[in-house]
Amino acid sequence: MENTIQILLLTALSLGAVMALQRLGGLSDAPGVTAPQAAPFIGGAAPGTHAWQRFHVRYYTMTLLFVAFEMEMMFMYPWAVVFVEEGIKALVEMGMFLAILTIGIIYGWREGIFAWE
Amino acid sequence: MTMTDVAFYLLSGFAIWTGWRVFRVDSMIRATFLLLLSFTSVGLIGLLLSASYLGAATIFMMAVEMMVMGLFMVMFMMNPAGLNPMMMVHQHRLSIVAGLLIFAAMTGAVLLTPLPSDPVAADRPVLRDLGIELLGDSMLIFETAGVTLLATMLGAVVLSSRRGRFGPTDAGSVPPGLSAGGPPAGRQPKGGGSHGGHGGHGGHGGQGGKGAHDGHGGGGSHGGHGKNGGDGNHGGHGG
Amino acid sequence: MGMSWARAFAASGPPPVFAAIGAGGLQRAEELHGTLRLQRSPRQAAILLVLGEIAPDLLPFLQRLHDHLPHPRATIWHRATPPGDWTDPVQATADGLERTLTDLWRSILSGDRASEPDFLPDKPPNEWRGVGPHGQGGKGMMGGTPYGRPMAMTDDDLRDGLSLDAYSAPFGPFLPMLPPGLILDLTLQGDVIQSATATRPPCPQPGSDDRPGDAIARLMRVMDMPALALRRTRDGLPPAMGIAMLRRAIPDGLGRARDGTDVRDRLDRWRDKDAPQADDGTRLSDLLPGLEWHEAMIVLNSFQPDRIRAICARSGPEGGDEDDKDGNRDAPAHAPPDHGGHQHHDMTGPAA
Amino acid sequence: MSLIVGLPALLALLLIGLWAAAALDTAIGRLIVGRPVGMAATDPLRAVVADYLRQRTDTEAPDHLNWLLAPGYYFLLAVVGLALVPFAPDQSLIALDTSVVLWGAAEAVVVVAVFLHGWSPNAPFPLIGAYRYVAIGLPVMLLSMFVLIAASIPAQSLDLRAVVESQRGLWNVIRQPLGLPLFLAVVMSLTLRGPFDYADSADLAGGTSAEDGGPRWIAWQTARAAMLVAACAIAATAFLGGYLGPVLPGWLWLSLKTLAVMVAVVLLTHLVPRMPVAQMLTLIWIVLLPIAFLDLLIAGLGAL
Repeated sequence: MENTIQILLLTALSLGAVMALQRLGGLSDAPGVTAPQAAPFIGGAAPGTHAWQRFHVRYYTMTLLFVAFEMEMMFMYPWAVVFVEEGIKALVEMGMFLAILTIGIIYGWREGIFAWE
Repeated sequence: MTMTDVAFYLLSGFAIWTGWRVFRVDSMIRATFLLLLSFTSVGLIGLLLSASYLGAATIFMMAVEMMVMGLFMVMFMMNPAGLNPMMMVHQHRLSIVAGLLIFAAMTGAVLLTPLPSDPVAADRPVLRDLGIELLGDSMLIFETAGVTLLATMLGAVVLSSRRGRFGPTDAGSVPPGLSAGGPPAGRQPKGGGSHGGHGGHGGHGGQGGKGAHDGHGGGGSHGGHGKNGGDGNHGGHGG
Repeated sequence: MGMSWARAFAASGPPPVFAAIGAGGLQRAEELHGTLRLQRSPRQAAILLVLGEIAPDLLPFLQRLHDHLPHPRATIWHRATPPGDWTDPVQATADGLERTLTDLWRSILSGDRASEPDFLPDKPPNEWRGVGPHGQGGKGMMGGTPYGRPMAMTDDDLRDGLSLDAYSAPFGPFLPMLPPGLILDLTLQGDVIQSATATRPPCPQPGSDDRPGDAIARLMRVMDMPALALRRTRDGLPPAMGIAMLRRAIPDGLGRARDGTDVRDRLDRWRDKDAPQADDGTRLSDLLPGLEWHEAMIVLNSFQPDRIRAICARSGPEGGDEDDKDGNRDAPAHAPPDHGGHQHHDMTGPAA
Repeated sequence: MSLIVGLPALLALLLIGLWAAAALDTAIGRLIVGRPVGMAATDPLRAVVADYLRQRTDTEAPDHLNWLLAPGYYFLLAVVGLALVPFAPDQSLIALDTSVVLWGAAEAVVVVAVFLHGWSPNAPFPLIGAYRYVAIGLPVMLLSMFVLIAASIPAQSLDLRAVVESQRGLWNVIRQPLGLPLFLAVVMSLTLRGPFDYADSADLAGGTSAEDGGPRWIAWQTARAAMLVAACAIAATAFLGGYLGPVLPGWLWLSLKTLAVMVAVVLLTHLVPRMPVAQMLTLIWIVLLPIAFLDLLIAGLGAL
């Protein structure tokens, strides 16, 4: 309700301010950006191709493990709220849950997924 | 109209507009993060309607998942940045009909179902209720979810990691033939067949030096691209 | 013409400088890190500081670098001779550098001195406007030269076998994290180096070899400890605690040269002020392929200027083929990038 | 808290925080070098004005819109984070009962904003920086989730206001000693600093901001400093008792604690080197994540 409207307002203000900072700044009398100015900086040499490419991500297996793990973390938020009420039962249950998932991490580690493929 | 109504319609409109833009832009990254904007609007609607955990969690999860999806989209799509304009949709007539039908069915279901009216008190601790449920009746479901996620992790590692304790996982593997019993498809492995298991690449043929980048996938089909079967409905239609 | 208060306020601060280092300028650059505001990229600099003699073959690169700077901009030559055709060059003497810099900064901000125009013609690398069905110079999905450049194309990979795009480009000669003057032809897949050749070795830096403190400082700067890199204890080295932290962050066995030393060993020699090591015939192809970018930069900064110069001199495009006889099977037998990569086999390729 | 009072207060706090962040960075850097601190308080301002007066540059065929928006997103996330921080009992600009989760969401979107900032210029160094950052930014988020969930356990709530109130007896930094150190790593990752700066690092000539000049550069650096302020304020709230403290007014306590965390982060930035990314990835999953488990266990046992 009210908090969402506040978030929307903050969004408009922040985005507006930062975009204005970038658009209004700069020399008013500067010449436009020329082709040699726009070439990407790689130390003075000129690249042959565009930098955008089918970028070879070296950690993709890790991201899959991460997504699964993160999904699980979402259960922990409501768990934290009732922890004090439920006491030892909550501790044991979450311990089991984390133990199961730790197996996944250890397995991934043994398979070398945290190294750069 | 109250402020809440205004915010609701604004966010809904934005969610629909960004969702539509996903299919109109050329860049995979733009498409990915437009989808994230759409989900974020939905998450904010959740916050607006007092589903504060669900709303925040939606934004949280979707940001992470769209990020990961973007990595894979760029990895496996031709022309990932959309430097050359392209159509992101295929089979227009079929998809228009299918889309309209699904829209009608879902709208009908929403409008015609007698939805229960069971308002929850504003100060009801829903998050606590959820926690009690997870530790009570649904405990088995919760732990099963843990095992399922473990299976997901193991499956993801097995399927995508090349390096393993026992050497490269694709050692000696041969891609299947294009016809039954035919020769293996795709690029031939060089140097002892240590990497063979990536198929297709049919859509863009040879790469003959820097000047000769023409003739790649000009037509509608880029059937190959064996690594990303699931994404096959994007791309194509260059000219 | 007076300046507006904003310009005057800006001019009272230190000018943002990008240093293009030539022959014999490295040691001076190390001193200047403490006093000037040296930027990492020319996009954030207003003044291009040419430090050391620029060989004629590097001049086109210097001009391209110069054109990257946003306006208003200016160039200062320090311990360097500007070429004859450079219009109105500003030269700074050994002890007058800071003074010249502040004066120049003030005058380009106030407009008393006009911003330097581009050297290179305002022409895209390939003509693209109005070319092709969409007018952006491209053809089909991947073809043509959209917005002036072709797209990168797929190639085999030496780590996980996914044949994604290979990005080939010459890096250098004025990159702050590379030895000055080195032009490194790299083929990257993602951030992993597939092949490396030095099309031009680094500039000679006489007198830099017996300064282990500077060498450690350069390594620290690459690993983002710029403040500690500037601090020197009485023995002329950065603080021992900082060196110990640095050593711990470097993986064991990284960048093993042919004489068996890795980056840590070389760091230890600097710390203990041992004599510089003799050259052992190492090539870039022994060191770089298979490394991720950050590791590669650590390795390149773990050699003394003379030694990395020797390594690069024998890693040129011609002499790169003979490593295979050393049983170095992991080194890729990649063609250099100018050959356009290897030949793809498409679906009609040979069956066996 | 109503927006009319809260927004100017937030803005004032943010501006002072931005200035403090820039001055601290300069001053601590100079102290470590062993030079006089000099005009550390105004030098960053001079640099900002100078950059503001310079030409806006572009690259060939960049993603203009996303390049313009990325610093905006980053700044917005910092502002939202700061708006979730309670200034006084029950007083935060955004009153939300799941503010811990929303902050987590903001952390997730930071990865997106940094990635977009590196992707958009269509240049090699920003691109490599962007991809490398995602590798570290994602798993670091798990650490943040664990330590913040641990901090929520004694509060029995995901509301930062309740988290502060639960520390009336004892601050979380003592009750859960592993939380704050781990969160400092998160702060450094969120603000692209020192050992966790895989996006804007020196080995990539500035990484995602290598192509930023003039106003773009200021926008990105401002957003980065704002994120430092916000993340440190969250750290002060979750682990150092936020506004709690004797004699002085609550908002002053909060500011002082935020400043203390900022000093710690800036010191770490300057003193700790950055290890290669694969080593860091292993370190996070194999060493830091189990420590986060342990933190949760300590928090749980303490709350029983």
